[in-house]
Amino acid sequence: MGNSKRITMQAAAELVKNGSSLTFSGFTIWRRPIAFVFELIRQKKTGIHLIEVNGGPQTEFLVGAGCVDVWESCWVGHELYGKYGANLSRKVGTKEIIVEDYSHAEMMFRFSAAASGAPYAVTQTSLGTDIHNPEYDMLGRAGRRDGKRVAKKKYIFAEDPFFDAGQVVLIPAVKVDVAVLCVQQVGEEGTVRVGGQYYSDPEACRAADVTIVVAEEIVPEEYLRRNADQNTIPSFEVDYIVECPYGAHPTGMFGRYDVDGAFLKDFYANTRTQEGFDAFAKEWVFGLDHIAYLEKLGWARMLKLRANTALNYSPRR
Amino acid sequence: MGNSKRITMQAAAELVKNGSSLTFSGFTIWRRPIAFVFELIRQKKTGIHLIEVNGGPQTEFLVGAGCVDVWESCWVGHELYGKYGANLSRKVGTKEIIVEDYSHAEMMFRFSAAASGAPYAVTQTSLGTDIHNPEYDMLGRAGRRDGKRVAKKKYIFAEDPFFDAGQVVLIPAVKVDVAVLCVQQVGEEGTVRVGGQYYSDPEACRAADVTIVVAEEIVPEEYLRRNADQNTIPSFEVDYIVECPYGAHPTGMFGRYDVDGAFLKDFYANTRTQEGFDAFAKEWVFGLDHIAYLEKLGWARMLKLRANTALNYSPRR
Amino acid sequence: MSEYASPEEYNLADLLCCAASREVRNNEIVFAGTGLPMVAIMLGQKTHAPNLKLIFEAGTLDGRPPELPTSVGDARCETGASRSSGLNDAFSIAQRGLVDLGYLGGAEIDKYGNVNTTCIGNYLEPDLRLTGSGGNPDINSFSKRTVFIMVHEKRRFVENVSYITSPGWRVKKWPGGEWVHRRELYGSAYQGGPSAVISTAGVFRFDEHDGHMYLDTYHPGKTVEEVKSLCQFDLDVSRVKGETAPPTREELRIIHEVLDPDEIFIPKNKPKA
Amino acid sequence: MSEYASPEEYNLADLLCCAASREVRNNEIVFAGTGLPMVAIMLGQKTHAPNLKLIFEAGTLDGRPPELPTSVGDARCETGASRSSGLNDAFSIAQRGLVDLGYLGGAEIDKYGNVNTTCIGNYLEPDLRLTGSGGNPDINSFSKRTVFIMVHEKRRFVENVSYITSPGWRVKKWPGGEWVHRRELYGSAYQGGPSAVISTAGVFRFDEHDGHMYLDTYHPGKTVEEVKSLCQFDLDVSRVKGETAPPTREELRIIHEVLDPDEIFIPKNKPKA
Repeated sequence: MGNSKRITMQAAAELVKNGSSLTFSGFTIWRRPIAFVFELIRQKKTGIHLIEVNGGPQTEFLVGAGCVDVWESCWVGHELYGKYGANLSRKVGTKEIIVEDYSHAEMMFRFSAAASGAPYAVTQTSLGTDIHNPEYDMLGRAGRRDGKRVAKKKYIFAEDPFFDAGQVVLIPAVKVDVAVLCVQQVGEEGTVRVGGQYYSDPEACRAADVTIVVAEEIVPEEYLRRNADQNTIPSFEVDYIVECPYGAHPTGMFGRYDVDGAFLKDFYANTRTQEGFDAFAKEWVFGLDHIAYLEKLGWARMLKLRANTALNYSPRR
Repeated sequence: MGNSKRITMQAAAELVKNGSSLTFSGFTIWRRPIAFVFELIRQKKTGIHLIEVNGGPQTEFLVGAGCVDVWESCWVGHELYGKYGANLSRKVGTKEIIVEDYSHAEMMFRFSAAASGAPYAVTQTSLGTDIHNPEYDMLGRAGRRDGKRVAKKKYIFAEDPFFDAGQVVLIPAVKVDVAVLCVQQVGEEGTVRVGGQYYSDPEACRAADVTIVVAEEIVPEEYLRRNADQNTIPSFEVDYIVECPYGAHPTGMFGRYDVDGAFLKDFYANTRTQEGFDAFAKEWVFGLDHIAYLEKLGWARMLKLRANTALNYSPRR
Repeated sequence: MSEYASPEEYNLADLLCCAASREVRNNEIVFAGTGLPMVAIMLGQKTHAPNLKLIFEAGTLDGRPPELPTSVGDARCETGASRSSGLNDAFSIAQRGLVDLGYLGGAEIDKYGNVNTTCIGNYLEPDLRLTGSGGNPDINSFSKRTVFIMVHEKRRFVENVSYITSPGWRVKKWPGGEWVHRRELYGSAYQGGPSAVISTAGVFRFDEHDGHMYLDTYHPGKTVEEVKSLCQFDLDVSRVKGETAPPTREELRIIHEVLDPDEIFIPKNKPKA
Repeated sequence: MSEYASPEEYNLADLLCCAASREVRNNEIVFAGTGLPMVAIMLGQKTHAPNLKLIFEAGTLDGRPPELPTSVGDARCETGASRSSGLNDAFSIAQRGLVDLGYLGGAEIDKYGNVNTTCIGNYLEPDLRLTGSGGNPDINSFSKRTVFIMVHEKRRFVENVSYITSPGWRVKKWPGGEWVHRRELYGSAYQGGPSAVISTAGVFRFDEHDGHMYLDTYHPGKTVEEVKSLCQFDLDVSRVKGETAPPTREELRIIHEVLDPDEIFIPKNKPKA
């Protein structure tokens, strides 16, 4: 049933236009579509409006490469392999990028609202913090609040009219053009089965107008449909699928491979300057396709990251 | 780890006080905690404020027995085995019960808001219908809107201030004292694994202040924790657990037994009058415990309902 | 397409089911209520729309039940589904605007397609309390097109329904209650509205501009005048196309041999006495 | 409890970890950030609080990782968990008021317990952009008690943080920005607030009434005056109880042999040169 949604990585990256708003699957240094991000960089995208529940290496690659215009999120770094996002930090300093800060739960609830078709969400998180400081509405300051893809206001304060619960803050749903998910399995018709924590993937998928799934493997739909209650995202929410084993490297993939900490440490060290980033990108992104990238990483390195089937991770001892 | 949360059905029903607000697992004629409801009836509860995403036989039993004061929901019936809720319908006519109508999605979103700790939800469903007719705010008419357990208003109209999406309606989160779930498996520490569609169970559970889980079987926690991504509700959201095989009969249980349509038809037919209901309750509820109820149903009947393991239902042919 | 059946080979339920099934287009996402709507969609799936994606509000998404479910919460719904989840997902998908077609029923309908499933008579002193809304208004609010399947009696096709459970093309803007076009009220959530009513008398459609119902086709054996007389409101019959196409023999075979052999929703045609 | 270790047997990270682990009580629901907070909670779980329930914001609920996760998104978090899901669940659970204790870190803190992890200097022209909030404000907003683990330097314990990322006992009421007690702002969502700061110099607590931080215990080798001099604000030392209890040998064994044998977050103590 249904036509295959398979496309190539190159064709998938071409679906992201300059100026598009974009989001990703995963959490900090786990299940990020890095191979896809590398292809975006090779295609020299510009003006990307990146809207992420949280950031990570994928953010730092895109920001370092100059693809990103606006970053709306709450956190970027490489966990213990790099304590903050050095590319982003540098470009905030030079004002080459607009950063709009929300809290983590606010970002999550903004995606949940969008995934549910609601124009905004109601929350009581982060009251009293500078996240709500009206002076710090950076998209507003930049004149970008058109009320179409960017909400007219960053937030609105209200009082709960039903139970006198106190102050609430209204936060606008995100408007995302393209979501790119990196997962273990996708069926030919688009059914996604995520292994382990699904983070904010289901909401990211449905919030976006177009969803591309990059999977370790494309499997027969019939296999996934034998256990519908183990699937994460329904077929019709996925527009395109790409098979790309190790497509999340250097980030990790539950049940498949661990985070490549050494790679991230090296990347982070190189992002302290633009020259460092450029050299790193020249070595690892430009002039390589995904197979060449894997060849360069080599078997020993990748086998060491391989998850043990019984444990779902690569044991340290 | 952890003390067992096991209690008896009788002790579980005693947790529901007269005047409590109450909700259930399941959907129309599936996975309703009927054995628990029978025990509530035997304990002659009164003044129950029933808040349900949707109703079903459990509603009709409680309403028929005079336990329910207020019913907030959107639908009651027995699907094809009884076209509407005859007890409720009769008691609406005689004004023995207050019915507050929301739409199905509104009820769901009210539970989602409560489960997320938000005071209200924002939606655009059912605009222009009489569900939003201010004259039909029945709890308001009854002077029950205290702003504590019952919201000060049934709904509030607003305009979307972020994207000019048009009219929105704000609907208050539900406030539920006790949720009673009827599921296939629960662990000793409270972890719930629902088989098949989970309906609105996770939200019902977390919305309530106290959750009681009635399960076909109590299984070792360790068994459920081998596959955390197949579990539905985390341990700490469940306060008490009761083992009660066939506890959902005559409603169905995915993977275990089908709906007992003949039983429901018979029940529905008897609910056309109060005398009919009373006679039915005398025969099937009062003076029986759960084992006596199963004996009365008999093996032939129950084996016919038994779900085929490969199919998760009892095939008709 | 196989040849049309002759009148003695089918009954009204067959005709309704077939007419309803023809409303779905291939590749559409369809949100169905319990009963005849379920059979109609599954018939579409087995004839001209094999790639339709079926959503049931209890939480099964893109399911392919091999045996007819008795309701949307049925264990049978899950077989072959892409994902099984719950109501929050189903209604969120609808509000997100992903649904092409909703299939529903109703007890009363007015000329704008407002449908009542809540009560007969004054809501505050009802003559009869019915089931209540269920997901009828929600599916209808967000689908690009909605099809209603109804029993046609004059008391059901009324000037004003007792209670607007599910929104038609012209609805009430609260808190004031003034009548407005649905488009004005729903803003950017506007997707469409009722596109057809398949009754036991005929097939009705709507002028999306003024929101009025009109007769599209009358069922075999009925006349335009007869259908008109079965409506309390003044039915527009100016655009009538003719008779409703009857079931084909292949459709009847699928209904009675494949989908509903046990006559759960659709009785087999009994030869007239 | 096994005997206390002597100063040469542990380092500051050990001390922080042990002091932090003692903040948790048995049976509590604990929401932890990545790093030292994780090790501290797991140490509590293996000593006096075996029934604590651990939540990680990436979506694992009541997990029992046998090998230390490097972050909350790690595959290791899921082992033995009651449920694995996602961020919406984790933050909804927090906002629902189910969390007893949150464990967090920070770059700067003021006397009210307001914490900054966003930037150093003027937000509009920052000297240094940091990671951003992550879940710090969210976990802190809704936990009954919050424990912060911090490096103690005078530039970090400041009169006013550069940016209030995470709310302390007195916060700013927007849009005006006037300082109010947290209780006034959070209304019925108010659950509590920062209950302890475990720094590399001492353990600090808060007067919930006026919201001021005070010194509870100073770490072995420090003096009250030394700790006071490490704060830009005027630290209340009137309630100091004495020295922080050092790690026990059993706690050190658990940290270095069971929880973090690979020194991912806590280096082993090197004999002083």
